[in-house]
Amino acid sequence: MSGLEDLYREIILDHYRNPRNRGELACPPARRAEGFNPLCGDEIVVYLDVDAQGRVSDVKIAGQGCSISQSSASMMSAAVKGRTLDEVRALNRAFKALMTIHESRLEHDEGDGSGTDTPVPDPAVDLGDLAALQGVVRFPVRIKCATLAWNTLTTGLEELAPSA
Amino acid sequence: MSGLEDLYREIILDHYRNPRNRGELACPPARRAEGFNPLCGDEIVVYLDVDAQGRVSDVKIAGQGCSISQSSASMMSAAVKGRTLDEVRALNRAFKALMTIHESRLEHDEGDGSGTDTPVPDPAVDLGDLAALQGVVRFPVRIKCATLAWNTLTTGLEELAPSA
Amino acid sequence: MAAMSPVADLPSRLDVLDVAAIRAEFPIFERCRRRPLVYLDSAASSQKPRAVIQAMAGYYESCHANVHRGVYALAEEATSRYEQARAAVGRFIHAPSTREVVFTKNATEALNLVAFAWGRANLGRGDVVVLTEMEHHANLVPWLMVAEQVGVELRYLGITDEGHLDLSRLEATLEGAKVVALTAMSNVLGTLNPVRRVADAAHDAGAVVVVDASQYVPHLPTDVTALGADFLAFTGHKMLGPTGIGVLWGREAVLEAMPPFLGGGEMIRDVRLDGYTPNELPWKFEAGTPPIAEAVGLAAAIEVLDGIGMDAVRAHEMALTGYALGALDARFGSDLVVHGPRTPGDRGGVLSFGFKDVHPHDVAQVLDESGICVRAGHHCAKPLLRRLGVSATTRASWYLYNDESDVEALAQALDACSDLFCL
Amino acid sequence: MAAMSPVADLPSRLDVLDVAAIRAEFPIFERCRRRPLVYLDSAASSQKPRAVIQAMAGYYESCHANVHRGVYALAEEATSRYEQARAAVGRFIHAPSTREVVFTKNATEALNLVAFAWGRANLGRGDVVVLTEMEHHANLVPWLMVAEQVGVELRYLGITDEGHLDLSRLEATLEGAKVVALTAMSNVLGTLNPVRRVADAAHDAGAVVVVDASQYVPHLPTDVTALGADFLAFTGHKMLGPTGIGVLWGREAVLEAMPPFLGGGEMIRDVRLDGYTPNELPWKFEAGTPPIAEAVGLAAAIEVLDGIGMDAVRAHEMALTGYALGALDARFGSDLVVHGPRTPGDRGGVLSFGFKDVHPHDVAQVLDESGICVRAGHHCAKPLLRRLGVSATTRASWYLYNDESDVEALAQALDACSDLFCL
Ligand SMILES: Cc1ncc(COP(=O)(O)O)c(C=O)c1O
Ligand SMILES: Cc1ncc(COP(=O)(O)O)c(C=O)c1O
Repeated sequence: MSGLEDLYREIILDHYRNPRNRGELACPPARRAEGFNPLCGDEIVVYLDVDAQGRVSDVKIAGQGCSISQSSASMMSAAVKGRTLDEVRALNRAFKALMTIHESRLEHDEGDGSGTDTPVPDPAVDLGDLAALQGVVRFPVRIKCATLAWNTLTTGLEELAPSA
Repeated sequence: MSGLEDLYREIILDHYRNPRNRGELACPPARRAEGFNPLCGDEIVVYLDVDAQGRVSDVKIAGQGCSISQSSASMMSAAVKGRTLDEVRALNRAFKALMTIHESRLEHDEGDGSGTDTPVPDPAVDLGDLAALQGVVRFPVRIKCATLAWNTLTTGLEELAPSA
Repeated sequence: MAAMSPVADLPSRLDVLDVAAIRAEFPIFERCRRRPLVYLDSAASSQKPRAVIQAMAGYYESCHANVHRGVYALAEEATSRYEQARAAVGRFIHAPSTREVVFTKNATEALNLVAFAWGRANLGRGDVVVLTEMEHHANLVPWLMVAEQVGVELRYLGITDEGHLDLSRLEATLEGAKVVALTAMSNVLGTLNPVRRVADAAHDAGAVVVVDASQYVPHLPTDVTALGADFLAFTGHKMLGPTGIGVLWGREAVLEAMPPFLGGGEMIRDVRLDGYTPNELPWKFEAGTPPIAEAVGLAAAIEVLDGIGMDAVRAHEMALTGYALGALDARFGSDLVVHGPRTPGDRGGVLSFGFKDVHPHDVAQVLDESGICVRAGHHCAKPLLRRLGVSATTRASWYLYNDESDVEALAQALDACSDLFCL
Repeated sequence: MAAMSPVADLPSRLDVLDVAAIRAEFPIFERCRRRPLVYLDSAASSQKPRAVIQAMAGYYESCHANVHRGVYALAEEATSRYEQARAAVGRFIHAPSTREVVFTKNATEALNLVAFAWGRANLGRGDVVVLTEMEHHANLVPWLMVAEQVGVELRYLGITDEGHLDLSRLEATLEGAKVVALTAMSNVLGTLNPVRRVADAAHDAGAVVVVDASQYVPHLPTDVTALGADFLAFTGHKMLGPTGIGVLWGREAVLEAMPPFLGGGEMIRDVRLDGYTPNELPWKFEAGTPPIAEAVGLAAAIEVLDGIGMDAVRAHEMALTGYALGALDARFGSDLVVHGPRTPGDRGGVLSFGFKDVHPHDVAQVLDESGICVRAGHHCAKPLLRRLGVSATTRASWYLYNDESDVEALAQALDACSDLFCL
């Protein structure tokens, strides 16, 4: 079961069994963003409190789904809490880069890069626990599970401050 | 060219080059029926004069199309002229029987005969020149050319006297 | 007249099929992947026997041409093979006439054809369309779209807790209905619906009956007249046939009275700059170059199924369903919750279940590691899953090439799943 | 910017292709029928190379599963091959994004999709739709149906006596137009239309441009942006690919703003009992199980065409067209009347003609006796044939597997035809 062990690393199962930052926040002041994977029915709700300094002062996760989407959401919540929005965006880019190779192979042109802006990994960003999700790229269908929380977070952030 | 010679018998080419009963009749008193083969654009117009005794006193053919549809129409006109409507119907049935084997193979179920009332040849009916069209059954696509004139005639007859 | 279910009295027997011999006809089982293939996803799409693959290759290698419009022998041969496939399909479902058999691209297009061509001609604001809560999206979304465009009222027959159609208020629900569209067999619950009973009541109410037989035709002997259907839709790729082809059967009088669906070549008799005249049945509903090779492949699939016998296929699947229900229950008890009827005679070979707290995505992933293919998700029946109170299920489904060993493999791999996720 | 015709400056050369080697890749030419096959009906449907037939058989033999919904490796592989086929199609027509490539069942469905999904959302009573007199029924009937349902005004660009689009009143005709739908190449006349010129004028008038490229994509290098199209439709079976698959390309922004076409699985994101949310592009327009094996086959066809090079295909066909025009003219003079442009650079490899007084049906029949396959009839372009003043033509059309010997065989058999019918 070497392939599976690569997917379901101990740290992932730990986040799945003991999800961090599970719960809700009162809205307002918190923002609420909902994400949804139509293929498998996974649902993530991200609650986000951003303070006056543009720092994520609190984050909570609700919803349900498979071990990958749930652990990814849990890891993300731990990673972004206390970070500035810029740091969060850098993390997001780094995580997307980790997940990208296969997603682009699946959905987009090879080689010519047309229509896609493929994120490039930034070695300066430390993904921490999230790096354990790297094994997911070998299972293309699950990439959407792993990125669901991040896509939901992005939606929430865009509402806060649309970037150029 | 044995197959072709079977299709384009001399008598057929003769009717094609020298069509009988070509022309129009004044309507009324004559009836006019139009037939059309959507696959190839062949068009036949049959003009029909039926006297008080139910006899085809005159028939004319107009329209254009391939050698098979034109010669079949010409032969038909010669065959039905002067006949009673009952005789015409018998001829029609006999001709359809001649043409049927392959048409049913092409369009309908084999064996179970569902949905089709396959005409049975009547040995008592003499088809005359029309028998030369027998070679057409070996060329299924052309069957519709050969039967176009007869189908048109049938339409004309139905308008005259809907049969039980 | 045993009208309720035309299949109720078919026997359930595991020895009717020589599964090893059947499997040998499916090249995919020979492939040496990481491990033997345990294919339990035939409800999504079946595998293809050599005869089907070869029929299509042979067609392209020896007699391809476009159909219906060619004088030359090659085109005639292609046309004849295409129309013979139509006749074979007609015989397979006991259609009264070949003119009633329309080739589409899949079951979904067939159902859209009915909703749009029949629906737009016959439905107006406030008219009632009756569906069921267990429909596949293919038999829901087209009606939702018609509702949006025309403004019809949608009503639903609910389901009981065992996953049967709830017919307790059937007559009341049908009152004023113009169309009733229901699945003959649920692709999630496996439930075989009493189509004839509903159809009789629908006809009494003056409604037209649309049957989604996508899961039925591949697995049970089908007689469109006995079912009481006015329309019946199914799809080639679930019945050993190729992708790219589906079938709509419709009663001749109903099809005759309908306007066409898509416009283009084949389906017309004449075109002018300001109008057109539609062609005869069945071509009126076949716009453009049809799935010719796919029809040849589907005819080959039907020949395979006919050779084995649909009674035998049904008997085998019913027995295997009984075996699976028993084996899984014995092994996992209440840790494994099966959705749908518990009686094999009431259902087809589709088993949706929940396993402990493990998410179906994870179950399917772990099973895949043992070479076992099952579906996880909503199976294109989201309203039904909401009704069941789950967001996803794991679904195992079988066909004539599966046997007890596949069920055993499933059970063993579920143990592994338990080891990984449940401490 | 040489915008008028993106192909005008491609060379015409008969030695660019090794036709014997190419023919050897098409199994149908090996079959020993009554006589060697002289296939001159590629405008109706092309023959298939071994690589395409084997790609599909190989797909069924080793990795078939339903796409998009499966977690297991087999389903992932099938999905990946299906989506890779989409990417290959996108590259082949230089689509800016794969999201713009929608698989349909044929070109006809693609054009219906535009007429109905885009048309119903954007056209109202009195709106103007501009077509041409040389359209195939596939690009006419859908618009006639929309006209019937919505009440739009249809206008037509006429043709000149040499079979070119008559652009003398282009701007006036386009005034107030919301959509212009035209063929890139006529399947009867062979005419290559100045798509870019019409598209620019149409865009100036505020209209959306729909290009029927069914006869264009198989034979010339295609760049959707250079053509100035908003939508572009073509069909797999005319470009060495299988039946059962077609393509609609559409500009992303236009597709995004459109409602879906058919409803069912794949095309939705969520379904409730009272409504649905459509899926993302391109799946929003792909309802039901798609033509998976057919996409794999089409990708293989594209690989073959790419390997040979579309420039070379065009150069070869243009040269062969020049050869045929010359040879037939030399042999038959005014006894053989070719419809459409006389300059090979203005046309594709499709030659419709009248031969003496012999009806095209009879011509085709006699040619078949010599193993020569040509079409006879209206070629699904009845309004054009009315304009030409004929009820049928004989049409010979070539592709990369044809050469001068095929033209010679045609000429010889026409002599036989003359002997039989003309005393
Ligand atoms: C110009 C043109 N448009 C559309 C079509 C329709 O293609 P299909 O029948 O594959 O839908 C054809 C071919 O028949 C064609 O020649
Ligand atoms: C019950 C039911 N109806 C309709 C369909 C749709 O079939 P297709 O995707 O081939 O159109 C399916 C299969 O996906 C099904 O299970």
